[in-house]
Amino acid sequence: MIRIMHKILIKGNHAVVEGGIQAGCMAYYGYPITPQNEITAYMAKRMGEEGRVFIQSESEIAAINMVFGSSLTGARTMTSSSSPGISLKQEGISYMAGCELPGVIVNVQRGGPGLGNISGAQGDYFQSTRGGGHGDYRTIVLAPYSVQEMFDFTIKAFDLADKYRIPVILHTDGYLGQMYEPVLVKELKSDRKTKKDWILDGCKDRKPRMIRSLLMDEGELEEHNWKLNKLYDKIKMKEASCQTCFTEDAVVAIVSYGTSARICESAVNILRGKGIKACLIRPTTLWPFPEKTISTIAKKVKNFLVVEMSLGQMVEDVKLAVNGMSRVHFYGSPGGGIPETKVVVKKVKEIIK
Amino acid sequence: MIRIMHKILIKGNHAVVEGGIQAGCMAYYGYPITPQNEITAYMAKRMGEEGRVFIQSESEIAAINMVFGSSLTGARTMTSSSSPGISLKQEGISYMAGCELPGVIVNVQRGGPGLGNISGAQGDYFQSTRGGGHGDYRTIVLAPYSVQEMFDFTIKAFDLADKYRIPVILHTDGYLGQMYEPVLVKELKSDRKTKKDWILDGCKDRKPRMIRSLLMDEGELEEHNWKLNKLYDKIKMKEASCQTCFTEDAVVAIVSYGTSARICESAVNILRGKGIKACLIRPTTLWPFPEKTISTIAKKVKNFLVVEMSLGQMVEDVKLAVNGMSRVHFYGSPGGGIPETKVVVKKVKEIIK
Amino acid sequence: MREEVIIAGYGGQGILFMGSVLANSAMVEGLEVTFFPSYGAEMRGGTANGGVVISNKKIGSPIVTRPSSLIIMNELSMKRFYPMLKKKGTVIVNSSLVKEIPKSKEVKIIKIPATQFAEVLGNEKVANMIALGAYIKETGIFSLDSAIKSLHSLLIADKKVLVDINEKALKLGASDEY
Amino acid sequence: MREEVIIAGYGGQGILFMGSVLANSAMVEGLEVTFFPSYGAEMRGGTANGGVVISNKKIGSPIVTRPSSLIIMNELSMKRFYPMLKKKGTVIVNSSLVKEIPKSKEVKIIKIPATQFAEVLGNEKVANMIALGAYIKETGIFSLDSAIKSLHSLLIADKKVLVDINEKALKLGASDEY
Amino acid sequence: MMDKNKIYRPESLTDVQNIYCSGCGHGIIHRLVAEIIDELEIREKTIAVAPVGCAVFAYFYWNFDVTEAAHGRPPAVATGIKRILPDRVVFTYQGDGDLAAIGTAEIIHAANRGENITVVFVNNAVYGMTGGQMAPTTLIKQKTTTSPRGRNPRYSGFPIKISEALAALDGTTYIERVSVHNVKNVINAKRALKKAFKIQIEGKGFSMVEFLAMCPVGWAMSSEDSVKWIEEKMIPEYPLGVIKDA
Amino acid sequence: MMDKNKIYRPESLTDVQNIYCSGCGHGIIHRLVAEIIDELEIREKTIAVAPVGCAVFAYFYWNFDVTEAAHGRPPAVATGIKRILPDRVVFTYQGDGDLAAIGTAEIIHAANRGENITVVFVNNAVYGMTGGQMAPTTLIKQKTTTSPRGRNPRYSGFPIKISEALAALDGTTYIERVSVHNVKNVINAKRALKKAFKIQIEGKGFSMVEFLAMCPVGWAMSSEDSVKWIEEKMIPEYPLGVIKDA
Amino acid sequence: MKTKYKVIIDEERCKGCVLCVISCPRKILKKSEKYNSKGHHFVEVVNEMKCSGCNYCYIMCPDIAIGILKND
Amino acid sequence: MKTKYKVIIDEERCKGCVLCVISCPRKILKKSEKYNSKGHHFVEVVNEMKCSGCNYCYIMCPDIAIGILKND
Ligand SMILES: Cc1ncc(C[n+]2csc(CCOP(=O)(O)OP(=O)(O)O)c2C)c(N)n1
Ligand SMILES: Cc1ncc(C[n+]2csc(CCOP(=O)(O)OP(=O)(O)O)c2C)c(N)n1
Ligand code: SF4
Ligand code: SF4
Ligand code: SF4
Ligand code: SF4
Ligand code: SF4
Ligand code: SF4
Ligand SMILES: [Mg+2]
Ligand SMILES: [Mg+2]
Repeated sequence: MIRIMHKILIKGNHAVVEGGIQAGCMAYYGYPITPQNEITAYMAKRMGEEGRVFIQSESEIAAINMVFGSSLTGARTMTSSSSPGISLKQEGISYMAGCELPGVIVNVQRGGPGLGNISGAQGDYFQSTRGGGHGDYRTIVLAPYSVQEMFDFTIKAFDLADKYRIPVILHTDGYLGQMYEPVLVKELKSDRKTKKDWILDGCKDRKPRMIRSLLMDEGELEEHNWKLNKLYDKIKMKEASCQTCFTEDAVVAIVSYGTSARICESAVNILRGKGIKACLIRPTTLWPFPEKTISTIAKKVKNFLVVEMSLGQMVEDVKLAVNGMSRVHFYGSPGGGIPETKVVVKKVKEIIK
Repeated sequence: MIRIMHKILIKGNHAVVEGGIQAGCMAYYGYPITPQNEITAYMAKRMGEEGRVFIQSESEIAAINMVFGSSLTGARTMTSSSSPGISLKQEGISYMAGCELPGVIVNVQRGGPGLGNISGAQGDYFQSTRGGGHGDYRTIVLAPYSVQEMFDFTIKAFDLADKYRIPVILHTDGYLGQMYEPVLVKELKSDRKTKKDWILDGCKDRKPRMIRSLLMDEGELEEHNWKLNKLYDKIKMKEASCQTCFTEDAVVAIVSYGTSARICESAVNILRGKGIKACLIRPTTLWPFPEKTISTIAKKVKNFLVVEMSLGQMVEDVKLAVNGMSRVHFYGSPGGGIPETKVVVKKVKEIIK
Repeated sequence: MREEVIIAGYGGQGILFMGSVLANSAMVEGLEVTFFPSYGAEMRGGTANGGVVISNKKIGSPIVTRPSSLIIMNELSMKRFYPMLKKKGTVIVNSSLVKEIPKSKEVKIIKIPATQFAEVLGNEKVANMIALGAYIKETGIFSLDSAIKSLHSLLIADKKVLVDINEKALKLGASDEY
Repeated sequence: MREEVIIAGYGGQGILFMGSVLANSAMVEGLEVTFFPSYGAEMRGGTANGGVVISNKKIGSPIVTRPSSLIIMNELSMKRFYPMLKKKGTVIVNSSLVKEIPKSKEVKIIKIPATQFAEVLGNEKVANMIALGAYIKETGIFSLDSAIKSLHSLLIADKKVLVDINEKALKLGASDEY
Repeated sequence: MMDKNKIYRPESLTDVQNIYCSGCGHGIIHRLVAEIIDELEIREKTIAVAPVGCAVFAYFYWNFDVTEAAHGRPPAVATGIKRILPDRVVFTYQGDGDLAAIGTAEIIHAANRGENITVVFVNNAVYGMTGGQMAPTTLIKQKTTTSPRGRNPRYSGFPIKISEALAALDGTTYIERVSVHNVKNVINAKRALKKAFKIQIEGKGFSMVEFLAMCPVGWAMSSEDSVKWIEEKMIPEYPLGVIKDA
Repeated sequence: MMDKNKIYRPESLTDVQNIYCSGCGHGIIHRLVAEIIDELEIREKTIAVAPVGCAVFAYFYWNFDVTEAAHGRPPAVATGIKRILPDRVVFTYQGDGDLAAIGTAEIIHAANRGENITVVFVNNAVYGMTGGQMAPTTLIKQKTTTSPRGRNPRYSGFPIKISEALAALDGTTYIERVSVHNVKNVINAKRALKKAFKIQIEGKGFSMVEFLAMCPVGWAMSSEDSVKWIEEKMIPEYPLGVIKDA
Repeated sequence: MKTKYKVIIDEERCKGCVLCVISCPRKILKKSEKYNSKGHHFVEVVNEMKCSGCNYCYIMCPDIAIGILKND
Repeated sequence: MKTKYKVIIDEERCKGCVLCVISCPRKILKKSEKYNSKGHHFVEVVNEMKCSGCNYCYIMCPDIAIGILKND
């Protein structure tokens, strides 16, 4: 499977591209926007080198609909953008979900709302996990917290997308996109082509197919919704994942993901150094949310601190998982600010006082 | 204030238009989509008669940005669409929220995801209440359940939008939009013009102003986010509202809004007829969500049944409000189906068994 | 008291107008009423229908799934909606166009050659009001007067000229003259 | 062990390249490292800077707010970043361009006329490597060898021709020849 | 002319009856597409992109692979398909609302990129599916539900000539405007569309045929009057013929 | 020529120094706009719509009311303003990415509606703000970060002539292409833009001036070379002059 | 006597749009008084003898509800 | 001797783009060896005497960093 491995220092945005290349991404469509421009630019170079498809589309809307087109031929396909551009893709994502089309959408989040700023942020959690588009649908949402995971999770995103025929969002941010870190790049031998018996490629030797989301017959759409719901339940069962540390004896659990989880990791180490029994729960899938893990921990740990680079979004999922068993506190830094390690430490101390 | 009142039989979509006219809506921008076409068509007629602005825009995106433009001059402005079209407006709504621009956005929901169907549905609850657009922002979300409320809440939407400088979503659906019911139309005397000292209309006799959402200075956006958060907290305090009946002695609380609340109202009456102590909680604002009312009731009522025309979205808000104090059950009919009274009755019976 | 009617026919037979008059008349009499017409692509197929709920209590769902009455203007609609009818329900049927009329002791079937009558009145299009007249007579749910009032308030501007013939049609349908 | 460096100067002074070499060298030595450069509109103003964190433990935040070292290539950057420096920190300063150099007993200030030296080497642009050389010598956080290795792996394709002069500059900065 | 005692249906059409209104131009154009695909023997390598508009159900009628794009986005979807499968025949079928309003950017940029696809553009001067609203191609003074007093250019702009605008782009190879309001024009329309498909098959780039088509229901007219209206009102505004043949 | 011992600044400019790169065309065009607004004495009734692009900060530099539209949407925002305040002077300021890529539909339809606004269109053949990506107006073979081997029309299409396309629409009144790469052209550019504003003031409809402008950083060139590049490469592709004067 | 061409009409598919009627050069088609199950007055042939087999009716029909068969 | 025109240069605002330099018909402007606080080599006047007051430098300057004053 793995051909070569080598360690290089690259930007998170570049790691996403390399991950895509290794995963067998055959087409990339994107429109420039800071802080993810390196993805588009580096894709232009790499896809050209690999003889695959690259288009700088006229807009984010065109990009997601090109993804729709390539995906329905069975090709692994990706688009990337940052917050405002992701908002524009919502209709398209809803269509892909409705048509059960796989595809990878990378959101290198920046500060919002509106034009906001170009710093890293986590204000699009609701949009990613609840579906910013219309209708009852879900997308798998992966949350890397290092450049290595930017690479690894991109590959995972393609695999999950194909496995479940679902759009997958790589939910990251400007800090992770812009940061350089050492990455172990695995060159994968397999071209990771999944057999797909639903694609459109001309009806030679088979009946014509259609791919559509308009279901006007009596009860047809409702049935489709329930079918999707079953798929979503399956994914919830199988794919929810998170990383935990120090949970065994903890009295406070910090829940955080992505960039903010790095700060919390440092904070937990400091707290442990001071003899304070804190633990970290870091969801790596935001949808499905690792609610079981959290609710299990909530049976013992009576205080939770959720740390996000937002006004508080994931905190709702934590509360839903905790379901009143423990108290849930919040520390947020919206607008592109990064939480401070010492504030996290202070908050934990306050909580256990 | 009120000039004349008369009762007429009109469609929900027409009631929205009349509400807008009475509220002093000076500009309407929209793009056709079923099941809200009567709004656009009737607006073309009514705004023309009143000498106000009507444009059938080239797209939903253009429409929301035209709303942005008129709103920043201080004019009361509206757009309407249905689910896929509302997805396309998400970027624009985020910009309006970021710039603190008032405006009314009507979503006459249909089945989704994707093109879905043109029946009424409630699958856009997350999108409306969590912000389908990027960044930390909120919009007020009103949920009428009759044609009369389509009229009344449209007026209320304009008033709230101006009061808080916030976009307000009238969250309705194809059933309410297409249905005819008697409506008491109040012709309002006041032109409901709010004094606005922040608008752009040329810098005569004052300093030039700017309206923008790009806040690049160190900490500037974060500060703006906290300022917005304060506004949101104030709205949460003051504007959360819901209608309840039979709560005093209830053993089961049904929570439902809009069209599905009508079914639940019937169901509660049937249940009471059978001596079963059910009550109805009908949020009329979905954001802010009437969580206090619900959590108060949850102290006494140990079973909740949430009924939605979706796979379950508001149910999360109910769970957050109930916070583990009671059990929360769900009955949903996604994809344009309408819940059945008898099923609601049956579910309640099962629950209390 | 609760009455649920489905009215159905081709596009072009004035089904929606019939629904409006029906619902308006109920409103005029101070009853609660909802009228939910079919719309959009469903109409592209050439059919039109709608459900009217009339009650003296607040009305929940506007969707009629078990109608107490039907007003059926063409063959296809008979096939589609007859099976939904409640026991002891009433069907007003445009016998000019509907040939296959089921026989049943459980429901009351009123045949009226509405299209033919309308042609006699000089305008095929008022078959709808003739059928509505018959419905009013049959169910007595509201007075003919209220229906006529509704006609007057719904036919405005350039449609005023149509009031007379529609009124005649309503009265004809409600009369004993057939 | 944890080192946090801010490197800063004009756009065009090769600040980002300096950061890459620095971070790469740490990686080569098996240390944990992050490098977070400024980007986007911030650079439109003509400044460039970045923060490098080097540690033998996992690194949390890549954002440097209390640097242990500074490499300052121009006047403005001195004003902006000097106040952030930790007590007992180190500043490598390009004394060719930075005139106002604060005096303090609490920090160690290494002046090196990097731009002038670079001009002597024949290319103003390698001032960055001279400063980096000085930094390596001063902190000894990794070997000059690792930096040279990094140079070789980062300057590829059409940039290969630049390896020599950059290497010279690094060595010059790290030498005792000034 | 057919040999069985049945009306001849092209192989590229299913047996499903279309739901278009009586006298609608879409039915004719669907058949022309099918006939051409049969004649070019490309049915098994064709992928069509249906629009959102009255023709959204095209996949029920065509007997080859068909997908459905979001409103206005068929050119982007077709681009995504064609880039991956350059040897397949890919075409979009779009109404005037779809192509010339919400989808303006997508058609212009697919054309400007010279995507090697074919566009079947049905201009019926109105939004048919949503019930007869003004389209960008609606004629001056034409009454629609959203231009109740007739389109007034002062507030609503002018009938847009998108084919001419696309012809101005370097990326386009072949653009022609035809009509389906009478036999002569239907025959000519077929010739034009066949040429457009051939251009794609030969790898020559972006081709588009604009069809003026009847929408009796959207225009609130009889079929007879619709045919006349095309002849007397639409053609003078939208002259027929080759607009570009590069 | 000024009378104080200070360099003359138009009243319509604030004292804030712009952050544009050395030799950037935006600075010149900003000043021209300000001079014209001063001369026409409309500062107190002007409302500008800034784009997303390098000129996003225009509101810091202009001394009148300015808002900021989402990327590509200034024409829609300007429409919303002008329809409510028809007696104010409303203009958009847009880059080529903003106007000719993501905002294609908005500019075409504002133009087609004949909105009585003025558009200041800055064509620098590149996305400046985001770091030098290919724009729809990028020249063939021009290297950018997203066309690393030079724009290849086969995959990326052709330099788009959006002014010509807009001129083809009945709704447009006046469209001219100018340049700011030397004195003669700057003087001419000012004349053109002043005319465009006058057309709006006289209520004559949609006016637009396309400025060819230097982006030394996006082009990775010195100022001197940028000026030459406009003369030698851009103008042959984008001929200067009045494109429409109806 | 056998007609030269047989005009086949699919009465259930015909929507009575009369595009064939107005296109027939021999004027031998007309809208029927009868209607089909969908309420459309379908077309009928008035004088099949006169049919020239020109196929114009087929060419104009949006519903493939009319076709010509050569009798031989 | 007093020059006829005074060339005012705002050294802090000047970005050294030399658009004025290449536009000056008298060739009396040049880029300085010095740079300002932002690192730009601003322009300086070589021979103010020769200035014709044509204002070309001002017209080309994107930063209003150069201007001409008539000495009288
Ligand atoms: C985003 C979005 N906006 C609007 C609609 C509603 N809609 C469906 S079809 C249509 C227009 C159809 O007009 P046209 O493209 O001219 O096709 P026609 O029906 O006339 O053939 C519209 C606006 C939609 N489905 N999605
Ligand atoms: C929806 C959205 N997409 C993308 C961006 C990122 N973006 C900012 S400016 C810009 C392009 C600027 O290019 P241009 O319009 O040519 O202006 P210039 O900077 O060259 O003057 C882009 C793509 C954004 N802010 N919003
Ligand atoms: S509405 Fe018009 S375009 Fe649509 S099916 Fe009917 S006639 Fe055809
Ligand atoms: S990037 Fe180009 S357009 Fe932007 S400020 Fe710099 S030179 Fe000007
Ligand atoms: S084949 Fe020709 S002559 Fe015969 S019925 Fe058809 S159109 Fe008329
Ligand atoms: S053209 Fe076809 S559908 Fe129309 S009337 Fe003739 S046979 Fe019937
Ligand atoms: S005014 Fe003319 S001559 Fe004098 S410095 Fe400026 S450009 Fe040169
Ligand atoms: S044009 Fe202006 S900024 Fe450029 S060098 Fe001359 S004075 Fe300086
Ligand atoms: Mg159309
Ligand atoms: Mg540009």
